[in-house]
Amino acid sequence: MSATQSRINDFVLKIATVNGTGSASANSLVMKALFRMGIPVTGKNLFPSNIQGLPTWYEIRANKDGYMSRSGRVDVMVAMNAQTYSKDLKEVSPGGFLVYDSTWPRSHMLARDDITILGVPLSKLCNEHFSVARIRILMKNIAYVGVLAALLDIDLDVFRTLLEETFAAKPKLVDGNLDAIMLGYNYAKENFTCPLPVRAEKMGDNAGKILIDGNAAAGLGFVYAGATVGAWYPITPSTSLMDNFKTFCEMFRTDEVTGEKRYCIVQAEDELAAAGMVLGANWVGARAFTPTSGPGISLMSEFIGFAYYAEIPSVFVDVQRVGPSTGMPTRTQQCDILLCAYASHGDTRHPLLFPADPSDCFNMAVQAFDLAERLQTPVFMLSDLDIGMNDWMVSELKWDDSYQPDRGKVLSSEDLDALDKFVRYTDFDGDGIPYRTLPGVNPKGAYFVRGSGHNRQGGYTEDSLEYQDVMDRLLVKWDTAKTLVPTAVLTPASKKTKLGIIAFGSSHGAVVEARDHLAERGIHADYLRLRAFPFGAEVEEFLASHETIFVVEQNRDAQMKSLLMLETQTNSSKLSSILHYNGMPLPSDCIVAAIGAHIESEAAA
Amino acid sequence: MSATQSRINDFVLKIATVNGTGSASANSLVMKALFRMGIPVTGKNLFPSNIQGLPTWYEIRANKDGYMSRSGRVDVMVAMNAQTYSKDLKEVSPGGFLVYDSTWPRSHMLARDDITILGVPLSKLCNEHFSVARIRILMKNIAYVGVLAALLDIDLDVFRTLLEETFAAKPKLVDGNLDAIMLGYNYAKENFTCPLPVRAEKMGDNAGKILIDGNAAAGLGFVYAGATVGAWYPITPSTSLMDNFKTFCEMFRTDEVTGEKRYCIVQAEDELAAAGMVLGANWVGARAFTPTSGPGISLMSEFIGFAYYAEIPSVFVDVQRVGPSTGMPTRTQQCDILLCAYASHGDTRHPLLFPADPSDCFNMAVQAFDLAERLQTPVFMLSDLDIGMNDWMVSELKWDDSYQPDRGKVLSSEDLDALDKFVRYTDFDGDGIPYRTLPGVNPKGAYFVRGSGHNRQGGYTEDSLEYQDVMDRLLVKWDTAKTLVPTAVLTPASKKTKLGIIAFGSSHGAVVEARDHLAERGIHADYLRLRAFPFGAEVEEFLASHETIFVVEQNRDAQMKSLLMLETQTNSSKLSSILHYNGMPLPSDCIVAAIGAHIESEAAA
Amino acid sequence: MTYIAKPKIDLPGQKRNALGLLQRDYEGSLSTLCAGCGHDSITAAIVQALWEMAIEPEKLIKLSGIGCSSKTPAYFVHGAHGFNSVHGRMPSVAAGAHAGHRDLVCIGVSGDGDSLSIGFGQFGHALRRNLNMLYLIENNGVYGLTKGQFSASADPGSKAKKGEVNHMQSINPVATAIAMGASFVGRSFSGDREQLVALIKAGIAHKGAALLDVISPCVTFNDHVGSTKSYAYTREHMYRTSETGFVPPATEITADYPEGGTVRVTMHDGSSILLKKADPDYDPTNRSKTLRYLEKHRHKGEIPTGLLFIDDDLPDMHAIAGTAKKPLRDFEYSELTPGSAALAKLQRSM
Amino acid sequence: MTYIAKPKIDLPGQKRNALGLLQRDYEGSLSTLCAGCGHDSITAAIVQALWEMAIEPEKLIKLSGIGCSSKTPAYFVHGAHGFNSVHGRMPSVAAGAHAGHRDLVCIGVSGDGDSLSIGFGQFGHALRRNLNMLYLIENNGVYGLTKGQFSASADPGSKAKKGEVNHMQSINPVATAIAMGASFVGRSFSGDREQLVALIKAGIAHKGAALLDVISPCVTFNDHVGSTKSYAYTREHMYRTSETGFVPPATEITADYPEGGTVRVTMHDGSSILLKKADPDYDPTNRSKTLRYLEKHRHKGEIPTGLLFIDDDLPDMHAIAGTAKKPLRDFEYSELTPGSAALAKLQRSM
Ligand SMILES: Cc1ncc(C[n+]2csc(CCOP(=O)(O)OP(=O)(O)O)c2C)c(N)n1
Ligand SMILES: Cc1ncc(C[n+]2csc(CCOP(=O)(O)OP(=O)(O)O)c2C)c(N)n1
Ligand code: SF4
Ligand code: SF4
Ligand SMILES: [Mg+2]
Ligand SMILES: [Mg+2]
Repeated sequence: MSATQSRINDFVLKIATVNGTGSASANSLVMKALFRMGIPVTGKNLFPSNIQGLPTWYEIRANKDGYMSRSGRVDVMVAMNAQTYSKDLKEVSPGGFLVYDSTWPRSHMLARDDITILGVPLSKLCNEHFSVARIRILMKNIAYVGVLAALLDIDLDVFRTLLEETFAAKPKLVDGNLDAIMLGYNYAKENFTCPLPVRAEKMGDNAGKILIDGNAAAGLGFVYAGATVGAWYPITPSTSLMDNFKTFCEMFRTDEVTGEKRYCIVQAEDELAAAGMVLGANWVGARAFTPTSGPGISLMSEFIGFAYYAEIPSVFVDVQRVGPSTGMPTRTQQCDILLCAYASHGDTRHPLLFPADPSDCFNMAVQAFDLAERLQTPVFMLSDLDIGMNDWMVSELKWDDSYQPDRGKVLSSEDLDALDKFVRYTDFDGDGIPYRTLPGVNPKGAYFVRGSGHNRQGGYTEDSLEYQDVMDRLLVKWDTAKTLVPTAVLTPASKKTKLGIIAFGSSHGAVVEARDHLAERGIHADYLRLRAFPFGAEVEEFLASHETIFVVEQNRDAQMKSLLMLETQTNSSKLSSILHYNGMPLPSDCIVAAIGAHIESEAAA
Repeated sequence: MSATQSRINDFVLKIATVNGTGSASANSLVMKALFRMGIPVTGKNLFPSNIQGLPTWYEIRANKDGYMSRSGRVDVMVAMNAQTYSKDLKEVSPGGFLVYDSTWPRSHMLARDDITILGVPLSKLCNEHFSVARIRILMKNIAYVGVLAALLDIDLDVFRTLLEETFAAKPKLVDGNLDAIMLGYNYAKENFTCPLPVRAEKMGDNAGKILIDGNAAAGLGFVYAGATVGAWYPITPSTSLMDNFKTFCEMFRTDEVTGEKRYCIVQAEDELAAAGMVLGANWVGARAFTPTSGPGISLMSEFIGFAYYAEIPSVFVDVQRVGPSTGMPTRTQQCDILLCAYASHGDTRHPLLFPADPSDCFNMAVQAFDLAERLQTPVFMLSDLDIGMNDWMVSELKWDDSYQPDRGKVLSSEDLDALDKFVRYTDFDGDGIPYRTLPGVNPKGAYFVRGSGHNRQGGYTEDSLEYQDVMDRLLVKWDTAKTLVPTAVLTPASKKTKLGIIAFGSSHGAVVEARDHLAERGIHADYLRLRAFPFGAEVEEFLASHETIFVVEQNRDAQMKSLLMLETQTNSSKLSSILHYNGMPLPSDCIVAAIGAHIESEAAA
Repeated sequence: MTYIAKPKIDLPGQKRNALGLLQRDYEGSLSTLCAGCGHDSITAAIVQALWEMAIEPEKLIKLSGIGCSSKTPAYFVHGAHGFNSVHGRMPSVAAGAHAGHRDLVCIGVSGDGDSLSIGFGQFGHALRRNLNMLYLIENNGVYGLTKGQFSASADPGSKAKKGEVNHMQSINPVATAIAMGASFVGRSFSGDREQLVALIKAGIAHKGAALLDVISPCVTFNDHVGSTKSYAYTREHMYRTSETGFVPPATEITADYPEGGTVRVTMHDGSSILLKKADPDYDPTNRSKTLRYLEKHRHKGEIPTGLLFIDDDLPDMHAIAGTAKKPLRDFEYSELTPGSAALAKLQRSM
Repeated sequence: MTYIAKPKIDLPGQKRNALGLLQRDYEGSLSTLCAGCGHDSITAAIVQALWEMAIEPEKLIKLSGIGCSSKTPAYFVHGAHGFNSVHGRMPSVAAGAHAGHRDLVCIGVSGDGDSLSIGFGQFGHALRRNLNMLYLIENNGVYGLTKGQFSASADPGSKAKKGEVNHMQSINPVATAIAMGASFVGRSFSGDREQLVALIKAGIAHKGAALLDVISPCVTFNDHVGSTKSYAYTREHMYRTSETGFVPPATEITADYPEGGTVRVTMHDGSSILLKKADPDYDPTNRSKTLRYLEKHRHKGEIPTGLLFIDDDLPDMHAIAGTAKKPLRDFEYSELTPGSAALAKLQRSM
């Protein structure tokens, strides 16, 4: 078998189980233990669109250098699922290790001589030790945590602390779980040389860091944004966003005395209704949003166009999953960019925000509302399953108590009294943004919101010039949007270069790591991380100042590259796509390979 | 007043009335009369989104050279609507004429000394002559037909023939209408010098030509396409398409003996349902289509993505109206191009057909189905209100009785018996098109249609490679589509030139006329009329071989130019947009002006 | 939805309501509907009801979908904000508006096409949520604005001539609403001003979703073949037309009859419907009795009108949700943000 | 929807039906639903019913929307074409399929979320069209596939504990269908194989839309707080989870009780429902009687099961449309095209 070079605090641990067996809790126990040891970690859930009985994987990357993306390798595999055993076996990198439940001999087991296979009779151990059937299944998973503790040299005390925190309420559960851990731990100690060369080592306490997923961060962000109405229809992978918003509202928005709720969450009958509710609530002046995923955006298209044309602020979150159609609801992609940018029939265009990690989700939830109300238009936050549902380590979220929401150009009752006549759709300031009024304030502010042709006063029209007048102003507003959205973030290469990389969203981590590896190979590229659409001057700048620009994105049809071609002055021949769209979170090695190959071919040519 | 040069068989007649007064019938009486005199004519309806009491206009262009588009001038205005009188007055070109009902003095009447104003007491005449109130209103309109007959020198016998054809069943209606015509005719003869310098003159019989609107032609086309199922939800301006399909089916598809119908039209509860019905019917092997307009496409988006990914042939007709949102339902635009090209979330793309006139609508209805079944994908026919609801003069429709529908790769029961296993989504021929089976034929052909992840066999999958395998094949199929869609039509300039014009759909007529006028000014441009998306080699060819290409389209955001930028190799700096999007059918003069200005500015620079 | 601002002639001696407002202060812009359209009569009834209830114009929001009926919110209370949404989706916009501001009086106007075809799902769920609003369906059995296709509701103008079959398969908003557990369900006729005004006031007063199914004849498209005024007739007597063609001048149909009484009303197309006004002693609080009552009269070919069912005890949307009494949109940001300290504390557990 | 092909063990002496087919010939791929899910029991009943009726597999089409319930068409009759459409839109696809080929036996499987929330409009209009199909709702009161949010139908598992209020505002597919004039409405329970098979056969035999509301407990998300097997309990006893977490192994709930009898069935969450089987002399052909019957038992907190309403005289979609007897998709092109001569003739009038 091939020698394993030691990998301390630099390994990928993958655990293959069957969903519905409670493995998730065991997995995040390991995840958190590594985190507590001060090691930078990320965890990716690869779960099926199903509730019980299908394969599910959890991939933990521990990396002392803080690389957050998938790396493309597997150092330790825990193969608990007979169904996928052979597939899982193949995936282990040469020199790696595989742990499996050896209670039953594996007829179809395949050997591999370049890795080490470690059998642990987990079921047997648990069946002997626990009596209740349900407990046995649960504990089998906790038991492999013990095995990993021994193999990877994870501090047992950390597990105790974690369990005590979780089961503060029910101490006896702590002991039960610890027993299970010790079963696995002891067996491994007795039968294998522990720890493995691949292992963990305390390197601090990750102070100032937190583990969080994007949907939790976004849910929290909307609480801080002052959103009071949430309308939604459940859809993977956006569901947990509203679950989190609810949890945090219960925590922070419930009157201690009366129990009254300073929020209202409506589970709509479908996405069309959810969109209508968001428009209605924002129309009366309450900040309202809806989280959904691709199919929901398709269904909301008609209302989105209405909001654009009637100029109603509104916030839509698209936690993207693999399309088209139902696609793969539990896999990740960046595939709704074009749809969201131009959603609905007729001439329409919408600002988009691209969070790169959970802390962006938190901050952009707030920015989305400030933009929507300032611009009086629908704004989209394009997250994805990788950001939204996976476990990320990010710096602690910060909040500036001096923040006040930007409600945009809203006329008060006094403002209205001062006017001799209120007109809804006229551009007084040259920024293309008209003034609006809220219901219930002053009869002078009353007007009729409509998706049909209207003039600058707000009256119904079928007159060519009056119609065009409003449509042309909307283009002025679009130019204003370019100056208000978050600017793209430039990370220059250490050496001057004509190479550029443009990426956004969940591709960020992979790009960061890839650039370092490429730099080691002498390939230097400046990096521009897009944070919003429409593009600001800095994007034009970057495009103009580079000869070859790699656009990294997670879809088949180069949707972001398309936006760059349509909405900038750039010469498209400069743009070279790096596309990853198989549903897995983007691994850094595929970027390294693509750019490396491109450079070499250029050199060869 | 400015002198009127004589305009024989070269004038624009505009009639302003109130909708719901039955003027439409009077107007098309005039239209048909001119047609019978062998004069090329087109008629544009400018009607409100309302049933009774709002302004409506009918614009007839008679042009001996056969120019079909609006010209931007008005030679004779019949101003029957007090509400819009002053507006109508302004519109008359210098030297032109205005006819109005002088029964009541117009307090707010404005004079103009550069045109001739002719008052006819139409109401008075009719009230004296007819007793029943309803009849009076009706006949007032017929009466102005008589006035026009005198002024424009339209043969009275033609009117008699037309009325006799229409009221063959009820002869007395013929006399009633003729009486009214004579009332106006005689008054004009007695009070004005008839005919006017602007007038008609028999120039043939328009043999081989017909008057028809695009929705009628499309409805007829779908009968010839062998479509048996039509599902729809009423929406202007597509409604009359299904009305016509129904009429022609009643005519041609009803069993003489049993009265059984060889077609089934379902009025759906909404557009989502209509789309679902189209998919269901095509799935079982019946050719099914749905006509709709912008809002309908937005609502159908989810199902469109399903059809793309599950590869179900289906035909969607978008009779475009002014967007965004409800927009102006009774005005025309080409504003759903981007939406239809990439409709639905995820990576999707769809073939589009662009009819330029009713005869294209007829032929492309058939092509749409052959393409949809050959490619196993949704195909869109993008008509618009101008084509669909206005009166066009086109050459008689031809039909080749040897036509057989192309059902594409459908396996028969025998084919299936010959196979040892049927797999649904595998590319055996290298064209990216798999084989399909129909329900009810052979259990061996059974498979499960799904919008969720599937592999080349047709089985459910969440596997990265299996998913990507299918998505990549769909791109091969897209390349095949480029070779199957109708090619663009090239009209070279009389002189070699580096200037090109690209246009499509209802812009065609205006481009034809504009090119002639530009040529007179020494500006020569080759013309490529797009008939479909994706673009074939001939489009690349044209783009490559011209230095400046004007892209003429009827939307604000240059949607077709966007497709050219995204889906060809061209350098976008060559493309210059000519955009007309105020809802009126495109007039030729605006193209002349735009190109003229561009050339001069170039010269100046 | 009009080109002309409505002239407001101030008749001397017009009555003022509790707010000192005249009835004309509750009017909107001039209607552009066909002369004699039932919808205009309903608009007039809404104006009268709101005036009598002395509702502050700015405290009212008026919403609709798309259709001739959905144009009408422009024709009443110019001082109230209006929202002419998309086809069939008015209820969701109303739900959002009510979620954001629970104290505004909310009137949703819809049509039978708007609510029973494309909007059937939202119609049902608005009732299910018991959204505090008046949900008024102007029911003419056709799609007026798209020129007279039949809608999902039975055509009142031809009910008498149609067999049970068609009736059975038409969607009856009243029966459906009651079966789905709505808290307030009434039916009236556009021409019965007195009953209509009373029901509108009751519906607005009701705390929860109040469904009013108002039969409202379409003068232009009551497409009963053979009728001398029908669309078919007009069409064949006219030259081919791409617009509606000739719309005969018609006048509003009215009906005035006592409680418990029945009246046969003749429609524009010459057909007729039999209206049955609920008896004075009719008990609208018993759901099963109501269903039986509806069933009985359906068999007799009668259309019961009046307040047919009410349950005031059902909690409305906000009661179920436990939302604050103060309208959400009126909370200060300081009352909504947890602040930086709370954020820091929260993250200790992450 | 599975990774594994189902092993087909041929038990000696298995019965063959009229077509000479074994019951296993009506099975599909292996279910991937949770052990003990009511939906699997319904699948088994469908298999048995189709086998007993000796339907040719290729003459069947099976359609669904999205949800755990909507996955089940993959689990029966592998020889039939299946169509797993989008969420809530199965009825429209079925309508199109039936329009194109009227002779195929059409089974539509849906869930309470799929049909009563997002799909409520299509649900209602499929019944209104009287589409010739078996429309089966696998009703568990929750959104299973998205992890247990409450659906628009009352949660059968907690009905006994909930007040009238929630019950009133939940959408009851049976009452709604009957109020909307459906032609065949039945209700059953996933665990009552005998009654279920009988109703499925009756529904398929019925010429028109046959609605079957089948109560089908969700073992994983019957979210009754305090229950030792509830989702809430599982969650709190587990470490935080981004997938469902632990799903306790459970077994199918069954109920076997006589006509006219009632039986109290205990759900996975320990709560119970009271099923009432229609009496032998119950008359399902009288619409008003049916409504009264439902109302009466609702008051007693009983859930009536069985064939609750049927009207065989209602014309189905094709009867109303007057469509040819021969399936449209089977017509030769020559029977559909008017040809060039007709075209020329037609244009003389243009
Ligand atoms: C998405 C969409 N589909 C179709 C239409 C066309 N449309 C406008 S109004 C209408 C029907 C209106 O019928 P109803 O609600 O009964 O109103 P009425 O005109 O009869 O008062 C339709 C189908 C539309 N505006 N939007
Ligand atoms: C347009 C759309 N919205 C949301 C979803 C997510 N989704 C999948 S299944 C489901 C609910 C299923 O509930 P039900 O129909 O009762 O089926 P069950 O799982 O309970 O059997 C939802 C909301 C989706 N797939 N598509
Ligand atoms: S068409 Fe009918 S509904 Fe519409 S305005 Fe005219 S009368 Fe009223
Ligand atoms: S989650 Fe519920 S409905 Fe879904 S498979 Fe499991 S038990 Fe059945
Ligand atoms: Mg109507
Ligand atoms: Mg369910």
